[in-house]
Amino acid sequence: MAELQFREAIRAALNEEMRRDDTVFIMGEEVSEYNGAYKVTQGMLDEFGGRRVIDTPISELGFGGIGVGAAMNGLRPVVEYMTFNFAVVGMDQIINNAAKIRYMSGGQVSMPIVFRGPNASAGQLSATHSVAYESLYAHFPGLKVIYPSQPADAKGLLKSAIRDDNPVIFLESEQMYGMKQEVPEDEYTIPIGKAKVKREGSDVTIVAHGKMYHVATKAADQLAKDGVEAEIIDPRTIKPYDIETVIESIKKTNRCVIVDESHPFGGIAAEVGFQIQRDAFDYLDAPVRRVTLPDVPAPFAKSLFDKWFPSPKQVIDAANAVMYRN
Amino acid sequence: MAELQFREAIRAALNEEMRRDDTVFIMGEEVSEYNGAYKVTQGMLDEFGGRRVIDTPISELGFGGIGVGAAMNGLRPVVEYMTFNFAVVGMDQIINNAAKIRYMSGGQVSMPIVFRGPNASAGQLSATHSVAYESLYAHFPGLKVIYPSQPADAKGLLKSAIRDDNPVIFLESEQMYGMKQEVPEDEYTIPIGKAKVKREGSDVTIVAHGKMYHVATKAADQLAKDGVEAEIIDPRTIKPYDIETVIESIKKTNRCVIVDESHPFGGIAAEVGFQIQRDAFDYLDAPVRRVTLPDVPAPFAKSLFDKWFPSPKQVIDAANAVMYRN
Amino acid sequence: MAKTKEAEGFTPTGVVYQSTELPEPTSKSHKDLNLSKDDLLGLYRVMYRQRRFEERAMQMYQKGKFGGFLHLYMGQEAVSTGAVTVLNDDDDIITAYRDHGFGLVRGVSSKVGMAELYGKATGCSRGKGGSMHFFNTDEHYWGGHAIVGAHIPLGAGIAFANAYREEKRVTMCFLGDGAVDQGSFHETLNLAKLWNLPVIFVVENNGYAMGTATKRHTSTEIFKRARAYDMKNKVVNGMDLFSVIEDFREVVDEVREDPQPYLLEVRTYRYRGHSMSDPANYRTDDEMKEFQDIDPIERLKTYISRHKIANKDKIQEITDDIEQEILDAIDYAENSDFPPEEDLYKDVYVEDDFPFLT
Amino acid sequence: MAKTKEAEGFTPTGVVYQSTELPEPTSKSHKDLNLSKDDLLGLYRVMYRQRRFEERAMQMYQKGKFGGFLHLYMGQEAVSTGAVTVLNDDDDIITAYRDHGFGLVRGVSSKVGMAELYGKATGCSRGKGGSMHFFNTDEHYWGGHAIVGAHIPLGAGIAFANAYREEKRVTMCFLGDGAVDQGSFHETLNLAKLWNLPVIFVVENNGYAMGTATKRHTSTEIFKRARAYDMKNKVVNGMDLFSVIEDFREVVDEVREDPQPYLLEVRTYRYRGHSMSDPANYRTDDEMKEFQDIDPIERLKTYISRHKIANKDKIQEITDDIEQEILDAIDYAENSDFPPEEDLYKDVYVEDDFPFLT
Ligand SMILES: Cc1ncc(C[n+]2csc(CCOP(=O)(O)OP(=O)(O)O)c2C)c(N)n1
Ligand SMILES: Cc1ncc(C[n+]2csc(CCOP(=O)(O)OP(=O)(O)O)c2C)c(N)n1
Ligand SMILES: [Mg+2]
Ligand SMILES: [Mg+2]
Repeated sequence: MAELQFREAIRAALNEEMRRDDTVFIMGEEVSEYNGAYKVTQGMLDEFGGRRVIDTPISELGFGGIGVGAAMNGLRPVVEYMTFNFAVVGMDQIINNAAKIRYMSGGQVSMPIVFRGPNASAGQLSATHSVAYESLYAHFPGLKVIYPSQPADAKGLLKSAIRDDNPVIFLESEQMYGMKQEVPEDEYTIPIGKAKVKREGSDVTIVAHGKMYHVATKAADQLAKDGVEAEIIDPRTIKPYDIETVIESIKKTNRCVIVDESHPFGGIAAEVGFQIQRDAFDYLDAPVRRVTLPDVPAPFAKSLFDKWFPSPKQVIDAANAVMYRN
Repeated sequence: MAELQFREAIRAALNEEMRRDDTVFIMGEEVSEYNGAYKVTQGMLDEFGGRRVIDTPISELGFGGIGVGAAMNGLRPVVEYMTFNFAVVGMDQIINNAAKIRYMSGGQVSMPIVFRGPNASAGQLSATHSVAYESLYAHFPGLKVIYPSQPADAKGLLKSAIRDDNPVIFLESEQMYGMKQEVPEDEYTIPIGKAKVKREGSDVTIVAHGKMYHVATKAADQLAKDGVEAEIIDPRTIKPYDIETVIESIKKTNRCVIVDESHPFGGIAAEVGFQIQRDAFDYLDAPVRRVTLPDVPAPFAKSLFDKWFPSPKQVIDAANAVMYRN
Repeated sequence: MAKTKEAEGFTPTGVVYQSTELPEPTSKSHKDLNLSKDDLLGLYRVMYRQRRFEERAMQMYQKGKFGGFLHLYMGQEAVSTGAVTVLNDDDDIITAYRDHGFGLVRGVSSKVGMAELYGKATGCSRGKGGSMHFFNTDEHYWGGHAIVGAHIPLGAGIAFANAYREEKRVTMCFLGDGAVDQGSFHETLNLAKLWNLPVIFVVENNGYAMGTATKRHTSTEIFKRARAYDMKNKVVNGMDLFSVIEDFREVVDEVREDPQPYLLEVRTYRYRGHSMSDPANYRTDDEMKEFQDIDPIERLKTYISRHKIANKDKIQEITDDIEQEILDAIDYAENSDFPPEEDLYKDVYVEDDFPFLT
Repeated sequence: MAKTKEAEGFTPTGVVYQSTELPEPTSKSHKDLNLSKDDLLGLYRVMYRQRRFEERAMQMYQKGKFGGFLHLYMGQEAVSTGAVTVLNDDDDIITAYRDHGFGLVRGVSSKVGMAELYGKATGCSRGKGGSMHFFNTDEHYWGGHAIVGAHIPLGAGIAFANAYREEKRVTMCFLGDGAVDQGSFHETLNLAKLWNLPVIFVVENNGYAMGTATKRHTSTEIFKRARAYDMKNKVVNGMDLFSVIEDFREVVDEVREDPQPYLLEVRTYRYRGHSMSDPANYRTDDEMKEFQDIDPIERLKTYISRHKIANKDKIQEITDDIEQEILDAIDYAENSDFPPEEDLYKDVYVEDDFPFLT
C-alpha cells in the first residue's frame, strides 16, 4: 500500500490505462504543457507525448464532441473539463451525442468515453463555478455517473470507467485533490455501480457521496460521542445507483438521512429518498430527510458561503430528527 | 368566453402584452416571416413589425444570450426556442446568466425574460428531440418554471410570466397546440406558483402537469368507472411548486400517484414524492408511486414509442397499487 | 407568401433573396474525369435510386404509413453521389438529418432504408432512429444527426481518430447552411485547423435553413467563414455531378496527401419543403423552376444520351429496375416486424443486464 | 518551464511563441488627441489607481485576508482607461472576470472594490460576487463574468436594447484571447453583424489563455475572425494609452454614427500569472521584461515629465494620494461587515417572499 493523494490516485489510473492501451488518450484545457490546472496530469506529457496528452482551446463543445467522434471511431478518449461548471457549454455533446448515439443507431456505435474533472463548489468561487452536476447527468439515460469520495475508490473506479464501453461521467473535486489515503499497489479495478458501507452502525443510515461523505463522517463522529451509531453508505456510483445496499441498511436502522451537495430540487437526495419510501416504506420509522445546499446560487462572501455549504451540524440535526431526538 | 386553441391562447397572451408594453418583443427561429414553426406567432410580424418580431439564425446560445443582455438593459424579451430540445446548446445562458446575474451583482440587475417553446416528446421524433426539461431547469435557483396543460391556464400564466421581473421558463407542447378550451375574453392573469385541483375525489390523489395531465384525466375517467374517485391536481407551475395543495389533498386521500413525462432519475416525480413523504409521512397509507418515462431515450419505432410513453393504464395500475387493489 | 416590401427591423424581413449563385459548371467530359461509360450508368442508377426512394417515401408518408419527421434530399443528390465517387470505401462520412441520400450511397439498401423509415426492426438503425438517423458504420457511414451543428465535432473526432492511428482516411462532414451559425461549427473549425485534422467540412448551401434564406441567417458568404482560420476553401456547383466530382476529388486528394481541414461551400437546392409539413411559401416558383431546369439527374441523363453512352432503352431499363427495387423496398418495409417490446431497453447501454431505474 | 523542443502531437507543444506583436504606437501628442494637461494627470491617476489597487489586493490575498480567485489586470490598464476616455458616460461596458480595472474606471471606488474582494456587504456587488463579479450598473458597467465567452452575447444584447430604443449608446464588450475559441463568440458576431448592433468586441489579447499561448489555442490571427462576417476590424497597441485612445475614439465615433459591430484586437500583456495560483512558468523572463519596459503607466509618466505637463512633485502627490486611497480602502474593507446571514436568500428572486424549497 502506498499513501496517495486523490490527484495521484487519478493520475495513477490514467497512467496505467494509457500504458495498457494505446487507444486511450487524454485531452482538455491545460492538461499537457501546464501539467493540469490542478496538477492531476503532471508528468503525463513527458511520458506519453503530445499525441496522447493534448491541450485544447477553451472550446468545451468542440473538443467534447471531438472526443465523442473519436470514441465512435475506435479510440477511448478521456476528456478533462477544467471543471464541470464549464462543461455546461458543451453539454449537448454529452447528453445528446455521447448518451444517445448508440441507441439511435440501433447499437452500431460504441461509446467508450470518459468525461472527467472537478465538480461542485471549491470554496468562494461564486455562483457559476460551484454547481454539483451529478443529478443532471444521472437524469439522462445512456450515461453512467461516478463521484468517488476517496483516493482508493477513485483509482479503481476510474480504471473501470476507462475500460467501460459506455460513456461515463467521472466527477472529482478540487477540494479533495490533496486528500490522502492508502491505495493498493497491485493492479485493481472496482466495479461501477456498487455502494460501500464505510461505517457500520445500527441507529441511523447516512447516505453520502463525493465531498459530502466527509461531512457525513464528521457528523457520525459527533453522533457517536452522543451515543448514536450511524451507518454510513457511500454509493460511489450515482448511476446506476446501488439502492439495494441502502435499503439493506435501512432494514436495520429504519431511519435515513441523505447528504447531497446538490440544490434540493430533483437532486440525488430527492431521487434516493423517493426510492426508499417507495421500496422500503414499511421499514421506515421516520420520513427520509435530506441535507442539501439551499435553493440559492453560491454566494461569494465567506459568511454566506459557510452558511450555504452543508455542514456536519445539519447532518446531526437531520439524524436527530429522524430519530425523534429533541 | 371564446374557444381557443392552445397556440391561440399563447398568441393572445403575447399580443396583449406586446400591445401593453413596447419593451416586450419576441425573437426566435422562424417566429417572424414564417409565422412560427408551429404557427404560435402567426400574424405577429404584420401587427408589430420586424423590430419586435425577430427571426434569428440557428444560434440558441447567441440569441438566448442577446435576450439576457437585452433584459439586463431594460427590455422584456420573450425568447422562443423552436423546442427546448434545442435550448440545450444555449443552456449556459439560462442556468448561469439569466438565473444568477441578479444574485452575483447583489441585486443590481433585473432579469425580466421569458424563455418559451415546446418541451418533451411530440411523437416519433427520436431520442434527441423528445426530452422533458422541466426538472432540469427547476433544479437551478433563480429560475421560475411553468408548464401548463390547458389553454386558459397557459394564457393567464404566460401574461404573468412576461410581467415577472425574474427569468421564467415557459414550457409548451407541439402535441397540445391544437387542443381547445374556453378562455375568458376579459383580461386576466394567473399567479405563478399556484396549483389547481382540477378534479375532486377522495380515494387517491393524482398529480400531473403539462401533457401528463391529459393522461391522468383519462386514467381518472376509467378509475371512476371502477368506482375509484381520483382527485387530480395540476401544479401548473413547477417552480415554485405548490406542495401545500398536494398535501392538503393527501390528507384526504392518503395516497398519491405522480405522473411525470420526465425520465425517472431526479425528475419532478422524485422531488414531489420526496417532499410528500417528508412532510406528510403520517398521512400516507401507502408509498407514493410515480409513472414516468422509462430510463431509456426515446425510440423511433411506433411499437417502442408507444411502450415508452406514459399511458393511462400505467396510471391506473399505480393508483390501484397505492390503494392495494389487486 | 414571398413578399417584396422593404427590409425593416433587425433581421431583414420580407425580402426574398436570390439564395445561391452557382459557379459555372465544369466543362470537363467524363473521360477527363476518368469515368467510364459503365461508371456513368452506375452513377445514374445511384442518383435515381435516391430520387425515387424519396418520391415513394413521400407518398407513403402522406398515406400515413409511418410517422416522425421526413426531410427530403431531392435536388441535392449530386452531392452525396459525387462524394462517394471520389472517396475510398474506408473514408468516413457523417451528415445531418437530411440523410437518406447518404445512407443509400453508403451501403444502406433501399429495403433497409425504407424499413428504417417505417420504424421496423429490419431498418438500418433497427428502427430506433427513423428518417433522421440512418447509420451504416460497417461502411463508414456515421449517421444521420438531428441537432443542428451537433455532428460537426463528431466529424472532426472521426478524423482525429484516423490521424491518431496514422491512417490515411479522409472524413467528409456534411452540414446545412443553417448549421454554420452554430457555435459548434466555429469551435470545430478552429480545432481542426489547429490540429491539422484530415476532415472536409462540406456545407450544402441549399438556399434555406427551414424558411430562412441563407442571406437572412448568415452575415456573409459561407465560404468566407474559412478565412477566420486561414483554412482552405472553395465554392462548388452542387447541381452538376461532374463539377462535384472534379472539385471533391481535387480536395480529397489534397487532404489525403497533406492532412488539413478544408471548407467547401456546395451550392445546391432542395426541391421540397424543409420537412413534410412545410409548404415552402417563402420562395418563388421561378426560383424553383430555375433549379429544376438544371436538375442533376436530368443533366446526367441528357449527357448520357447526347454522348451516346447508352441508348434510351438502357436508361429506361435502369429506371425500371430502380422503380421495382423501391416497390420491393416498400413491400419489405411493410412486411417487416416492428422491433419487439424488449428492444426498448436494448442498446441504451452495452451490457444486457443494466439495472434500469423505474 | 519554457521548453524549446520541436512541436509534436496535435496541439504544438514545447514551443514558446512570441505571443503578441505590437503595432507601432501612435506618434500623436496629447494635443492631437484633444487631451488637456489636466486630462493627462487625471489619466495617470486613474491608471495608477488600478495598478496600486491590485498590488495591494495581491498582498492582502497572500496574507489570507480573503478567498476565491484573484485575476490581476496589471499591465493591461491602458485598455480600460482608454475605453472610458473615449466613451460617453452612458455608453455600456461589459467584461470577463479580469474586471477590477473596468470597475475602477467605471465608478467603483477603491473602497467599494476592495470591500467586494473581501466579500463585505459594502462591496460593489454586496459581497455576493467577489473579484470576478464587479458590477456598477448605475454607471453602465455590466460586470464581471466568469464563464469564458458567456458574456459576449450579453454585450450584444445590451447593444440590442439600445438600438431597440433608438438610443445612440455604444457598447464595448471586452473579452480575452481565450474567449475567441468559444461558440458564443461566433454566434454573437454573426448576429451582431446581421442586425447591425452598435457593439464593439474588444479582444484583449494578452498573449495567453491561462498557460496556453495565443498561437497555441487559436488557428490564426485573432483580427481575422472578423472576416468570417465581413466585419470591420483593427489591431490596436494596448501598451500605449495614446494609441488606445486614438483607435478606440475613431471606432466608437464610427459605430455611433453608423451602427454596426466592430472587432478590435488589442495586443497587451498581463504581468502576473493567470490567477494567484499560477507561477506562469510557460513564459520567459525576457518576454516579461520586454513588456515591462513599455509599461503603459511608466510611459505616461515619462510623457508627462518629458513634455513638462507637471513636475515630479505633482506626480508624487498623485502617487501618494492613491497610496493613501488604497490603504483607506483596505481599512474600509476590513472594517466593513460581512453580509448578514439573511442575505443568503436575498436577490435570488426579485420578491422577498419567494417560497424557497428545502
Ligand atoms: C440546435 C437546433 N436548433 C434548431 C433545430 C430545428 N431545425 C431542424 S433543421 C433546421 C434548419 C436547418 O437548415 P440547414 O442547416 O440549412 O439544413 P437543411 O434543412 O437545409 O438541409 C432547424 C432550425 C435543430 N434541429 N437543432
Ligand atoms: C467555459 C469556460 N471554460 C474554462 C474556464 C476556466 N478558465 C477561466 S479563465 C481561462 C483562460 C481565459 O483566458 P483569456 O480569455 O485569454 O483571458 P485572460 O485570462 O488572459 O484575461 C480559463 C480556461 C472558464 N471560466 N469558462
Ligand atoms: Mg439549408
Ligand atoms: Mg488572455
